[in-house]
Amino acid sequence: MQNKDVIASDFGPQLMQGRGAGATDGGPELIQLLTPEGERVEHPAFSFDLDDEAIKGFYRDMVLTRRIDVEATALQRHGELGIWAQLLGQEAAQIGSGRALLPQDFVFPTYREHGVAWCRGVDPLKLLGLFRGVDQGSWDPHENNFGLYTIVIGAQTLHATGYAMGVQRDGHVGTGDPERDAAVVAYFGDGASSQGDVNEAFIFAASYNAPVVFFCQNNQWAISEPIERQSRIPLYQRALGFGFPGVRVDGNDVLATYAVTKAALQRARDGQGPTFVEAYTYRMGAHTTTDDPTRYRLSDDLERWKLRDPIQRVKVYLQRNGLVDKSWLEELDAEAEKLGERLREGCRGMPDPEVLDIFGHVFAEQTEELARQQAEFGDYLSSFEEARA
Amino acid sequence: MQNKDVIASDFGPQLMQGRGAGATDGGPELIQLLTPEGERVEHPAFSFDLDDEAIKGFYRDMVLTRRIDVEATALQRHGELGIWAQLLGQEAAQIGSGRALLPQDFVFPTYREHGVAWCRGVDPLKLLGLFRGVDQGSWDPHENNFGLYTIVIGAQTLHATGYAMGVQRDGHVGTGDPERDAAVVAYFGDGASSQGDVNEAFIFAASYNAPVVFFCQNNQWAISEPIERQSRIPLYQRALGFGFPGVRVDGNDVLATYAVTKAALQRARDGQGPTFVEAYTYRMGAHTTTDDPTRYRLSDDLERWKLRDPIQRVKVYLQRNGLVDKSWLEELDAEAEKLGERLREGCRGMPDPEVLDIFGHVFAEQTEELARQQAEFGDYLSSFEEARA
Amino acid sequence: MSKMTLAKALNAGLRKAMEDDPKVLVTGEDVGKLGGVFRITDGLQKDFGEDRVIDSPLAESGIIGTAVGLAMRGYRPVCEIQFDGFVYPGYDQIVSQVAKIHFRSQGKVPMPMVIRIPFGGGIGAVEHHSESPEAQFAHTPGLKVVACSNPVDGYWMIQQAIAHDDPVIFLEPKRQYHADKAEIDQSATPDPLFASRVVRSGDDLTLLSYGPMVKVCLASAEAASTEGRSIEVIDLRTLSPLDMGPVVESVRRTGRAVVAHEAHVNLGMGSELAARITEECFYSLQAPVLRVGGFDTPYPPARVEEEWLPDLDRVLDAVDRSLGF
Amino acid sequence: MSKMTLAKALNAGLRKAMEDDPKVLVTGEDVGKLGGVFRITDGLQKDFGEDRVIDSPLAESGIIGTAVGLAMRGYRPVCEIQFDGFVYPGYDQIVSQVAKIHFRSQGKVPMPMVIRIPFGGGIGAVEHHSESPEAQFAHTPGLKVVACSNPVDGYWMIQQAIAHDDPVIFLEPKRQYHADKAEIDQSATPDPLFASRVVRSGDDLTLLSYGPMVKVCLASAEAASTEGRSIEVIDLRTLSPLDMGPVVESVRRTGRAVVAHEAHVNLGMGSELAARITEECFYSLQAPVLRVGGFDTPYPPARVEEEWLPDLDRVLDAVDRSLGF
Ligand SMILES: Cc1ncc(C[n+]2csc(CCOP(=O)(O)OP(=O)(O)O)c2C)c(N)n1
Ligand SMILES: Cc1ncc(C[n+]2csc(CCOP(=O)(O)OP(=O)(O)O)c2C)c(N)n1
Ligand SMILES: [Mg+2]
Ligand SMILES: [Mg+2]
Repeated sequence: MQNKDVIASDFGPQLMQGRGAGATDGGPELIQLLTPEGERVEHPAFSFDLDDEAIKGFYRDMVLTRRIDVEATALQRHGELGIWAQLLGQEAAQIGSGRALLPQDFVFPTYREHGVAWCRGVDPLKLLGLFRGVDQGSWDPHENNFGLYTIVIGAQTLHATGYAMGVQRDGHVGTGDPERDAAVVAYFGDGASSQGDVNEAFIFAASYNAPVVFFCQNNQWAISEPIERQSRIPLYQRALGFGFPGVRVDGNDVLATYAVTKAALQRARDGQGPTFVEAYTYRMGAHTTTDDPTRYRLSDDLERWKLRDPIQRVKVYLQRNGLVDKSWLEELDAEAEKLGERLREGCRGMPDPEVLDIFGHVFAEQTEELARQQAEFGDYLSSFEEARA
Repeated sequence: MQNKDVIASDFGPQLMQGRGAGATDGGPELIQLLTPEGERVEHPAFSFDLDDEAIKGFYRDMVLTRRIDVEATALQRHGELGIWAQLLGQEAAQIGSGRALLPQDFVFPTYREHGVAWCRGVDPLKLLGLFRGVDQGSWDPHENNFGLYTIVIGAQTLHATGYAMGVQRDGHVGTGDPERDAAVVAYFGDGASSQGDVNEAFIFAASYNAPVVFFCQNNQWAISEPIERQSRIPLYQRALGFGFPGVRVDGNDVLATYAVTKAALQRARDGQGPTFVEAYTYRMGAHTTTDDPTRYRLSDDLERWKLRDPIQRVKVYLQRNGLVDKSWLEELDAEAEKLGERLREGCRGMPDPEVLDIFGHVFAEQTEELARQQAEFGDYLSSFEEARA
Repeated sequence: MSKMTLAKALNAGLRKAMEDDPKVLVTGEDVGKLGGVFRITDGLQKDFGEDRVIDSPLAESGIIGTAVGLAMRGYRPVCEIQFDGFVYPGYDQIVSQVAKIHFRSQGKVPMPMVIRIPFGGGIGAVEHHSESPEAQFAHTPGLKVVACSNPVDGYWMIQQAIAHDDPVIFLEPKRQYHADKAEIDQSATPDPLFASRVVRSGDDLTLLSYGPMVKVCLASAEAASTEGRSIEVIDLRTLSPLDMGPVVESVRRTGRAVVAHEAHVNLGMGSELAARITEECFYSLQAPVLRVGGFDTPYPPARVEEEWLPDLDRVLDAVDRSLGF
Repeated sequence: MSKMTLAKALNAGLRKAMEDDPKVLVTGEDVGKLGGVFRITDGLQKDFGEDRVIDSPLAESGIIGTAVGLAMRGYRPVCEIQFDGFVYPGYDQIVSQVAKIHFRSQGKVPMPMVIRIPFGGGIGAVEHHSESPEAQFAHTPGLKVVACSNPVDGYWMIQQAIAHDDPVIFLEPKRQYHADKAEIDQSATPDPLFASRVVRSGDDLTLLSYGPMVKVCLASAEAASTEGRSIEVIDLRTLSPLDMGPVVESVRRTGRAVVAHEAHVNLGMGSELAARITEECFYSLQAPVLRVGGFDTPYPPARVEEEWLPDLDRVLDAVDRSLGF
């Protein structure tokens, strides 16, 4: 029933067609600075302005981030976590964008931004709490300028836009002071692009020219639904309809993602308003540990995407250019090992919350009614203790 | 705080800038076939394919529609209506699009589509009921394929999209049978374009390639808010970001609006999917009879738009070309007079609803609980009758 | 026919409804190939095609809003909301359109639509996946609200809801989806959709619940019986309209009532039931109607949900308090 | 200082709050040049600028969602919802974000925000302009809900709500906006925000209401007094949390209670009050708590709203029924 060509007719320009979840090829508009084969290439508009040490740093970030993901996945299998949202395959999109941030920038994540959290200095152990069911995010958003994970799809894009409006009102935009000017990043997925909230966020951001970057990780899937269900043209083009620019970057290329995000963030800080960055990538894992992708997608797709692995290409680049040696890589492995251990032990050691504390978290000023419920429930619970005693 | 230029930078194409509510000029992209001076002009892509008789018909439609509007406004002033949403200035947008419809097409209006209702054969008297407060729309949507007025901004655009999905499932798209293939039109305003629902409607329509035309009357204002608050680029371009075409037509040019809408409807019927038509027009009246535009807009704007009056230009064309004579115009005035009388009398004669009937309208299968409330309230009311008796 | 879980029974019921009426459509997120995250629509797209089992873009208002249009075109859409907490983006379309269009049109435009919502907690999920939104819908005129509690009801009630000409919010106790199996006799004639049912009879107190709490209440009644207390348990099944007949009959007899649900007690179904029961059984009541339910906090992290959720002990505690009056 | 209508009092209160704290922002549709469709924000943009009085795009979810972000950045947004019926597109942001962020963050992210909603009917408006959505918000943990009924409360309560560190749904009885004027002594110390108030004392029955119905209840009490009936009237003012103290004290004394509101009776505030009063005053009650309110139909066309809305006669009818027990 669906007619996939967008007919031009007399109605304006021929629109480019989306390639769909099956395609690994981001198309001509894809911005790339490091090929899947590990070759650095030039792009007319964007260039990577850091040295090879930085690239080694990115490599380390990605390796450790993947390790966090692997450990968490394993912990879920062992029943230590209720569920885990894997980022496998999205390391470059997250590290590249995360490393482009300045301390004063603020991030509004979804539930999958483990790599960005890493860049913001959030203790990975804290990421596990929500998935273990001991809390709903225990880090202080203001400590690392990294908001709590948001599960309602798209809701955080409006929060990001509002926060950016606050940054404007604080006069932290366009002053030229690099310590002061700040940008806000809203992370969201390809599926989220269909939510009213996300589109309203585009409208508010454009209307107020807010300093926000809409960073969309198009990992081709929203659980079982391929990108074609959400958009029949490349997603970054959505922004054009709202009056601000959009670009598609190779989300598996950490250098390009860094360069493009950095430029978008600077536009925001300079007062040039919002930008849409589509990081074209692939969810190599399941949607979450409870999902079974074999029900809805072909394994060949996955195989093809494996050839575009975000970490492998950097390793090839580093090795081919003799930037890292065996011992460096071994040290990194050892570091990952230690991180893994720390996560395993830390996770198992996480105390369950106290149900009575729950009543204290609802309000800044607790109501008498809640205090009463808390007290009565306390008495009720201790009545069992007494019974046992 | 708002930076009105959309900076191109390295981020894709320079975007055209909106002109704002103050501008009468729709810009180069404006499709026009009849100038404000009453001159017919050619357009490379769209042409008016009906004869002068049809134009006389449009003129009559517009004159009578304006009369309905004027009468209703007067009836509100005399306390016969609680409120009225004036269409003054939008006659061409509504008659041009309304006359492009085929009987099997279905319309989802806002609360201001009095001219479209006229084209669909809805008795104008019935339009008054909602504004008088005797009902919430008393026509049968299935009789004229014209939905009830919808007051929650944007909600109807999703209904239209869903209805269009139903048309697809009925196999009434792309068969080539002119009696069978049907299109759906969602009317909405410039302000509505900011609602999540409207953007979700674009997404669903594009995703399923539904046979729906999104007809936006950009009358430059959403109550007191100018178009710039909703979009900083021409509104029709919104569609490009969703993967379907958009055009801007001179909404004060009944010929162009007819031609463009007709083409968009045919695209839909042919199975080529959704189209966004922005009818560039102006709300010459207040938002409603309870609004006071002097608080927020300049009278010069209105003066400038008066020169672009949608009815006047057609009159000039008809007279200059000797297509109508004095007596024809007088007959039309007489007809309008009669219509006015009918509305005045009809409105005053409208019976108030019976409060007890309300209970019967909630469900197809009334609940016992409601029947009980209805009965008890009936007894309660009659107890007063008895008291009086 | 073999025994079925609630999940399988709902799937079978949906399949039957789609076979019986070609106008029945299923729409929602991941309802197609995946068969829904709970597999309630498993296999339906394969058998009925993409036009009748529609994977929607990720937008709940869009799901409900397009269903309104489909219903106006003569279809009978069955919308799946993936989890209770995600019905809210579609809330406006539900309360201002779905609930009001029949009324607005004075009956000219019926709204036969079913909105399926897996609801309630107890599955160890993250935030927004364990909500109990029923009271908000029950408070909205124009909607009918039902909750099934077991496979047999699941099989029949979903078909009855789909065949019904008014919009029905259909609540499915997700923690029961794969819990117990039951024999379903497809030749039986089911109870009416909008009828409550006494699922255990007793004389000392009436215990009212629905959805996931019915099982808890039955266990509580069983436990109480060992202490010689005879408790009548009613599965309300319909939350709007309420079927007060059996409730009033029972409470007039027992003189005591306790209402149990997972939803927050404050303005939950229990408050309406308490108010009506007190009004209709004033002189029979030996004790005020007591309510057991979620505390007035948001649903807590999974690791404390077992303590937070009303359970057998808390139901019995309320029973004791009632009997103590 | 001269007498003021509720509309002017709210405007003055907002102005005072903005003068006292530069972090206070006003946002919503048409709140700028127009001063809102009810003129509650009249003149504020002129005096405080476009950065502090923000005309928003036409999107309620956007209004609430961006306000969440502004609050996270340290501002105290006051959102105006143009009419009660238009709060629903923003409902998801309110119940899943505004209400939960303090809880989610274990207090690390407070949500000081006021959502102003002109509510209730009686102004002859079209559909969606006369709704009473309070029960849905009161049912949602994490929100506080208050309703003012007169100019003096309007002036103080809006300031108290803005100064409060938790999100407050602030309900304004739109039919009272321009009804009565009252003297406002700005040097007075106001009652606490979350306190109910006895506005007329009596011994035979307790009449509970809030917002637009307070005036109706006072008139009813006055009428009843001519028949020698002494009725106590309580203006609840706070709907969540409820301030049960004065209510219980009163009902224990009078032995009878009637709750009146415009909202649908089914699962309205009256049901919660009935349940709690019965629980806390069981042995004092001479009659069940009776409820007077909107019928379980959508709000009807304006021409019948006067009959549909609970009025003096229907309140007195309930009073008689209660006294008849
Ligand atoms: C409003 C809402 N609806 C549904 C869900 C259930 N859900 C969780 S993740 C998801 C898919 C999201 O896809 P995408 O935005 O592409 O992000 P990804 O998971 O691929 O990173 C869905 C439907 C939700 N969390 N929120
Ligand atoms: C969801 C919602 N929010 C607010 C309103 C109040 N309102 C009625 S009309 C209107 C402005 C609509 O502007 P536009 O879409 O341009 O249509 P126009 O009135 O100009 O024809 C507003 C804000 C509403 N009806 N619905
Ligand atoms: Mg995705
Ligand atoms: Mg407009």
